Amino acid sequence: EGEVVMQDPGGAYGDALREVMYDPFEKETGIDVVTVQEARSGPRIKAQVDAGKTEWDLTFIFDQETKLLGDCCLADIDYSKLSDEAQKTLATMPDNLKRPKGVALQVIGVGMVYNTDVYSDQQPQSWADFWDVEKFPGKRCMPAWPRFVMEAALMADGVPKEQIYPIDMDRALKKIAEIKPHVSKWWTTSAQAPQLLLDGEADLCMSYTGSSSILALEGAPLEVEWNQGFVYYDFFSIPKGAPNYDNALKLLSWRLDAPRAAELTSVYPVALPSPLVYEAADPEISKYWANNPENLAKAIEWSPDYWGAASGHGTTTNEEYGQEQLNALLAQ
Amino acid sequence: MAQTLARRELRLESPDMQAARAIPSQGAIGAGITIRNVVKNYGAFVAADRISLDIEPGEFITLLGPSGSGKTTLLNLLAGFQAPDAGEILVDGAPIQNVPTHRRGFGMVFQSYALFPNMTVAQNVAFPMRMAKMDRATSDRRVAETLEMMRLSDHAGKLPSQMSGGQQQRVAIARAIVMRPRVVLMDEPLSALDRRLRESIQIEIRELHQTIGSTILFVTHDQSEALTMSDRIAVMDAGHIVQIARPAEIYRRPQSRFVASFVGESNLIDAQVVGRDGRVLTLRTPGGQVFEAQSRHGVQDDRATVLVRPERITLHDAPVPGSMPATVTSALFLGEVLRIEVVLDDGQTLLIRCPDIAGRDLPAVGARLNVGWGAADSWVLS
Amino acid sequence: MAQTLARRELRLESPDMQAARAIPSQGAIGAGITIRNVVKNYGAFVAADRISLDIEPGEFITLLGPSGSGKTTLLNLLAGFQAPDAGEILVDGAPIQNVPTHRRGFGMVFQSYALFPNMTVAQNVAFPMRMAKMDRATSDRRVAETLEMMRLSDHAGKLPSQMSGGQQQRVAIARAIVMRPRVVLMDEPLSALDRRLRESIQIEIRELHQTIGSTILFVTHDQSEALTMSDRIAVMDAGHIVQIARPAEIYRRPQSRFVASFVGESNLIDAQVVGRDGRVLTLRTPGGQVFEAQSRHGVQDDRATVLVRPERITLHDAPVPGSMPATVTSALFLGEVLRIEVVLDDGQTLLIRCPDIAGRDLPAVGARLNVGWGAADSWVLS
Amino acid sequence: MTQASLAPAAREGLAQRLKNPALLLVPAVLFLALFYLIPLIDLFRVSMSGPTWSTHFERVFSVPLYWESLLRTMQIAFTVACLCALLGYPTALLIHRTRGIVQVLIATAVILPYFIAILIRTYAWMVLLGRNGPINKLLQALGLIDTPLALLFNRGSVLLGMTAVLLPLMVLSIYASVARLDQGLTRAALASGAGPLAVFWRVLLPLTLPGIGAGFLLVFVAGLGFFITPTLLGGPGDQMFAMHITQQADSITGEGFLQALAVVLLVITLVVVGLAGRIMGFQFIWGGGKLGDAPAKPAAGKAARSRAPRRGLAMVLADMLGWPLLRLLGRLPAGWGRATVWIMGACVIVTVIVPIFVVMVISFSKASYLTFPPPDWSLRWYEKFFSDSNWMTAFWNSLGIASLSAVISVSLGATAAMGIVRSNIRHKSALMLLLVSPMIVPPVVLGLSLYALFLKLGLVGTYLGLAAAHAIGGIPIVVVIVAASLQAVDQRLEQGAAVHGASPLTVFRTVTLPAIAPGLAAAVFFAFLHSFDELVLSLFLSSPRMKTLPLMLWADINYQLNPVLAVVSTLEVLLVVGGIILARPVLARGRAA
Ligand SMILES: Nc1ncnc2c1ncn2[C@@H]1O[C@H](COP(=O)(O)OP(=O)(O)OP(=O)(O)O)[C@@H](O)[C@H]1O
Ligand SMILES: Nc1ncnc2c1ncn2[C@@H]1O[C@H](COP(=O)(O)OP(=O)(O)OP(=O)(O)O)[C@@H](O)[C@H]1O
Ligand SMILES: NCCCCNCCCN
Ligand SMILES: [Mg+2]
Ligand SMILES: [Mg+2]
Repeated sequence: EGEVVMQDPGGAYGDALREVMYDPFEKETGIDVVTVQEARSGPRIKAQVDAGKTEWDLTFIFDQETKLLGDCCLADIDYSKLSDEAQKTLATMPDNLKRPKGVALQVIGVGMVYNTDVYSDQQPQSWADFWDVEKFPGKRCMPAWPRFVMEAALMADGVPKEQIYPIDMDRALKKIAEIKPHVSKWWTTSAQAPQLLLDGEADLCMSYTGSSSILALEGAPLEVEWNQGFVYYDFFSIPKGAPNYDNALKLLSWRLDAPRAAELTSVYPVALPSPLVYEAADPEISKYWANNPENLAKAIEWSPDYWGAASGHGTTTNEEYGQEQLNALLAQ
Repeated sequence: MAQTLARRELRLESPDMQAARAIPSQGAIGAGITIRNVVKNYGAFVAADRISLDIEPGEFITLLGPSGSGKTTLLNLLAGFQAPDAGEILVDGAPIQNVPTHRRGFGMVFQSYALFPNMTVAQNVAFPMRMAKMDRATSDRRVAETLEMMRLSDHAGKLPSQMSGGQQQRVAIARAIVMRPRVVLMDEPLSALDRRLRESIQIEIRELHQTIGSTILFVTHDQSEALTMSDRIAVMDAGHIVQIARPAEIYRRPQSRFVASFVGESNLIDAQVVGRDGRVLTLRTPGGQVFEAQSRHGVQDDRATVLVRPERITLHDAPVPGSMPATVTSALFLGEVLRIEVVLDDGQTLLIRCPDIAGRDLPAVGARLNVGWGAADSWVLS
Repeated sequence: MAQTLARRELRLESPDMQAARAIPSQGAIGAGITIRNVVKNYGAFVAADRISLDIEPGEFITLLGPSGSGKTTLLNLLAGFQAPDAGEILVDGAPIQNVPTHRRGFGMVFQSYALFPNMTVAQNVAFPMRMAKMDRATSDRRVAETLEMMRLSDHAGKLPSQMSGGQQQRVAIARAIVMRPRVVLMDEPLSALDRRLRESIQIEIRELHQTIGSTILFVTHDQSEALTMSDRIAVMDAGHIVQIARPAEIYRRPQSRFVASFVGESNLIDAQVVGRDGRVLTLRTPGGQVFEAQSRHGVQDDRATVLVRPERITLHDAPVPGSMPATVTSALFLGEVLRIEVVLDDGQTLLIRCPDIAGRDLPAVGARLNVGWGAADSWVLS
Repeated sequence: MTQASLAPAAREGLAQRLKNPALLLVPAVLFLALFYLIPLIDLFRVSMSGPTWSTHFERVFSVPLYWESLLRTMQIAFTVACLCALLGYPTALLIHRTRGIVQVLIATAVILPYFIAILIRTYAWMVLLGRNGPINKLLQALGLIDTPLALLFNRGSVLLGMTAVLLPLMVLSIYASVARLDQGLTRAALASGAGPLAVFWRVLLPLTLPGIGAGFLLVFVAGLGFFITPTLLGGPGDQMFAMHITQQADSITGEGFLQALAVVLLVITLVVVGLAGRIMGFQFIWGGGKLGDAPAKPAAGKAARSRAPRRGLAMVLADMLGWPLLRLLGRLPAGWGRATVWIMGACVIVTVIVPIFVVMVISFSKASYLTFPPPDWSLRWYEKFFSDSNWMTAFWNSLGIASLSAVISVSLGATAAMGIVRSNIRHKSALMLLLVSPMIVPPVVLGLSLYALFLKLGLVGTYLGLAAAHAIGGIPIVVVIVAASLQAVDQRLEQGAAVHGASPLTVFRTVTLPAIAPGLAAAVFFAFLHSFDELVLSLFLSSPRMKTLPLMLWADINYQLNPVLAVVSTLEVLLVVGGIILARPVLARGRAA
């Protein structure tokens, strides 16, 4: 019965999706799930829609992009056509995660990850600890991005988490300058941080929790500290003119099925932001989840709105402006 | 006397050559080539300066001239490697300006051989036939024949880099003639060969020329080669053709000092004209010796330069009528001939070549001799 | 008769050469070279086969031999481009096996010129001096002198690719001699030059040799060049040196059929020995003609091969004592000489060269003549 | 040869014009016009799409960060090119001078790394240089150091990584010109009293300059666009320009500014390379008239005097500095020259081989992440590779696309090189820069523009489309290498073929081709690998149903580096080694010829 073209992260996560989600879906519905391995979709969707040749049916995009691309490129999701099971899951999710142009299917965490062999006696608990190289000697690694890093710097500098936004970039940068000599690597891809930790190039990192936790689960000497971590969501959208709109809704329904979403996490620990799913999952795994209420309580809701807003410096967004500032600092 | 010369020249065309004209050639017939006012410049330097030349189909023309006089340049223009800056070249009456090199159907021996380093000797020689899509059997047979002719049969499988200089040159000749092309351009094709090989290959080339009838343009710096092989010789100097004529004419009746001294060894004697009898002049050397000489048209000037070839001068121990006393300044043994330099009493030096005949000693330097020549032995340059 | 020959040979060493030995050279003095049992193989092919050769300091040795006989190979071994597979080479008594090419201090002219394409003519010539770190002024002066000597002054700024073949060859010579090296190896250095240029450069090389005293190893395929220029000639064949001797000796008293026929043109007559008188033999041709000939040691066999050079044979219209009747089979005009082939009545063909003396017509093919030579004109090969 | 072949005069004008070698440039130029210039125009258009046309450019120039990064990028690329030349020359000489099995081994060692995905090669360096890596461990075991040295994440490791990646490009470029050298010239130099160093400096070096120049240009330009290696191996102070561009490409709001950055990089690079070419006389790569200037080329009227070799400023400088330096070296005992070549060559070979070794070892790891030495051994990643049909399909796709792309690159690139070298058209340098410039445009930027074009043309996800896209980068490599090789071809040989009846095409096939074979082989090799290894454009232009090997690897890398990468690399290496062993008889014959 036709097909549906689905953007896919590939790798182990992609394998998990194929095994748990797509193969059963194909068997049940007769609809082929064709996957596209691609990390970033925004510019491509725009190009497809501009050319009037939309090729993809279901894509994942960043929070900010549901707004930036919404008008030009994204179709409205007809929530009424989703399956009953999906409706059930959606009902447990906050409205902000089920927007007309996108629904959040992944909750992502960024936190502190350290090598348990190095910090066996005393573990870092906060960004203040992260900055404290006396108490916690060792090499650090951090993303080469303003997002997360500036927030962490402000917290380390004593700013309460409620007052972080709007960010005082100068203050953040000053604080970042302090830790800079101790950062062995400013990373840019998600796989780098855990690798650096395993290779001994860094002992304490700001890292994605997902890719770190999978290694921790496999027995690598890593641990994730959720206190003052960041939580955000990846949204799924249907581009305008998608060739298989109805099939896309069917697949979306399939993925929103709570038991199946929970099963997925047992193979790859990226969760769907619904308590239903959390409850259905193996606690051994879900302890690493960003939406584990315990973690969520310690973490900070990261603000895509702030980072997507205009910075007041030319046409740049805060993110772009912050990136420039950070780059300049790092290059010194 | 003039009659004698004319008669002799008629005979000088060798019987073989005459035969060649008569026998209809079996393969391609040589093409006629017309070169008209051709000019070639390298920057400000004029390498070919309004050259005109008419070559009959099947003619054997030799270009003779000093190093750098434009011989290779002229061949390159004919082959189409370069386009003339002015003038035109016609083959069998049709301009070939726009015929690309590979359609001209010429054969060529390069001064630097230009063998394909990645092909064996046999493959090099087979190349033109491969290009003509000749069938394999014929090609193989022809290659074998031609290599045999060039005494290279033992080397067919070698690469050029494994061959000696002379061997490479023979491969280059084989490649140029294997197709029996209607025109063959040969740029000093025998320069790396010893006399014996050279002569035997000269004979092969001549036979090829006679049986096939190819038109041949031949560059050599060896005058005896030029004299024996050519139907006509074109003498070049500084981008010009200064004289074109049959070999004996060039040798015996050169048009200018340059030709006289370039082709063969020569004694050039400046003398005063003291008498005229048709084309025979009577001259007096500065030293007062009087002798007769032939000229083409007679001479208006009262001074003339006279050419006497060294082998035309006879040596006498005692004075004979018309002889002049001279002193030996150098004497060299050159194998079959002796080369003797003398100075006349009026200071004129003369070069003499005479055969190394047993019993005649090489004269000592300083010895006194008498030298002489006849009117038929001297030629007034115009 | 033998005495006459010896006397003549003494004289044949030209006065210049004798002078050269006497004048102490100003620059480097030529090195003595000893080649001992040198062997060089290319795979199964033996290119140099136990060659031994002693060269005196300052000697001018010419290697003469057919194409592919190993001349270039021998020079390469001397220059050190290749190591001999056996045997050794000594320079001034010291083995040079382990002296790298650039320390040998030789000059070399390559058969293929091997000019540096990225350097101008002047830079090419200056190269050896730059290598020797000679000061700029001297270097410039020498370059200018040497280019002048090679008649190349106008071309100093050109690149090799902009030069004619003969011009390139002269650059190669200039580069080889500019440093006045103690040994100069020259591989057919004059092959691309016309006679006039060739002669003037021969003279330059000879003068260089005489004033500087360099040892020169010279390869040529031009026998008259070899005969005029060399102190000694080494005749090579198939990787061997078959005879080494002074020019006149090589020409007049060759050791073998090969040398006799390779150097100069020759008539080789197989005859029966019918009488002996010391080194003078009396022989009879198959046709029954009887004549005398000289030999080196006398001959034990009762058959012998006799060499008679074509220029030693005289033509007579009427029979004279010792002459034989013959029929002309071909007659060619070669410039200064005529080349006539006759067949004796016993079937032996003879080649005759005689000067083109005015008044003597080229004989017609089929004409009957009488030919003859003396005992001093014939030489029995051992 | 008949009268008929002498074409009537009317047709001759056209025929004459059709013979102009400049026409050989047409296919490549048309191709690039469609697949490169149109996207490029789009690039310029978008870069000017801000509130005013100059908004984005103003930002580029007002933030010192970008300027500094641009300078740094040039500096790094230049240094890498110098290092490659320095190390590449002895290696190329070694390949040329050795024979038989040694030669094959060295050549293989040099080209092998090229078959390993750049990501994993870089990872191998991270392993080797790491704090717990073998080098630090060795030094500690030897007692030379107490605490591990910080070998990673600094300028040095970036230079090392980039040099190792780009070295083969240099080695093969140089080799192509060394191989054509007439050994008579070396002999002539020796016979003139030149020692090995002088032979090298005065003869070998000048005559192989086209090869070095070509290699230098390729490495420099390729280095400008690098971002994976500096991202992974560099410290915060090693940000290269392409990293900024990539960063911008991740965000949808970067549109316009992203393109402006690319335009600035492109324009400034073109200016720098153009100027450098002017001053240093780079044009000898494509026939400045220095080498191989056979009489066949009609000399332009004014050229007569300027034809004598022009010694550029750089050459004078090099002569003033380089030669005395070499002479100093020359004081060393004679054997040192050869020893230097061998030692440097050996260093290079070790440098390129050791990472491969690391990768091969990792492929047998049991761990699901990359770690060295592996905690335990297993074949699980091999099983995974072979059991997953996607991997094999991707492999065959890559092979097919790369072959097709190599065919396109080589046929268009080699003809264009002929056109450049053999024609007398003006502005050769500008044309050459145009042909080379696709290497400068960062693929992320080109990919975006091409994507829109390909969507319209229906080329997305087709073999032909991907192969064509890869050829955009393949053509410059081919043009530069082949142009340099053509410089060494003796035109008299070509004349010799033509006069004996070979049409221009046949002349090319029978004479030119064998003569430029080493260069052409290198060009084919790099064109193939460029496509085989290409990721970024493929990300944009492939389709869900047609994945290439780099895409599969990329998918894994995005979420987790796992040893399947190492397995793929190991298999590729084995494939190459096998191929070389099989091809050896053919290669040997080629060499003998
Ligand atoms: N690399 C090689 N491999 C095989 N045979 C070779 C090689 N080089 C030369 N020869 C052979 O060695 C022989 C001697 O060559 P060499 O170049 O010394 O001859 P030559 O006397 O200089 O001849 P020429 O007068 O023609 O230059 C030739 O028969 C040649 O074919
Ligand atoms: N590319 C060029 N640029 C400038 N001058 C050139 C070029 N090619 C040839 N010449 C000059 O043109 C003249 C004629 O050269 P050409 O090669 O025709 O001489 P040639 O008669 O064949 O001499 P040779 O007997 O020495 O081979 C020479 O003086 C040469 O220097
Ligand atoms: N995906 C980047 C590949 C880089 C390695 N290959 C270089 C090929 C030459 N540009
Ligand atoms: Mg010439
Ligand atoms: Mg030779």
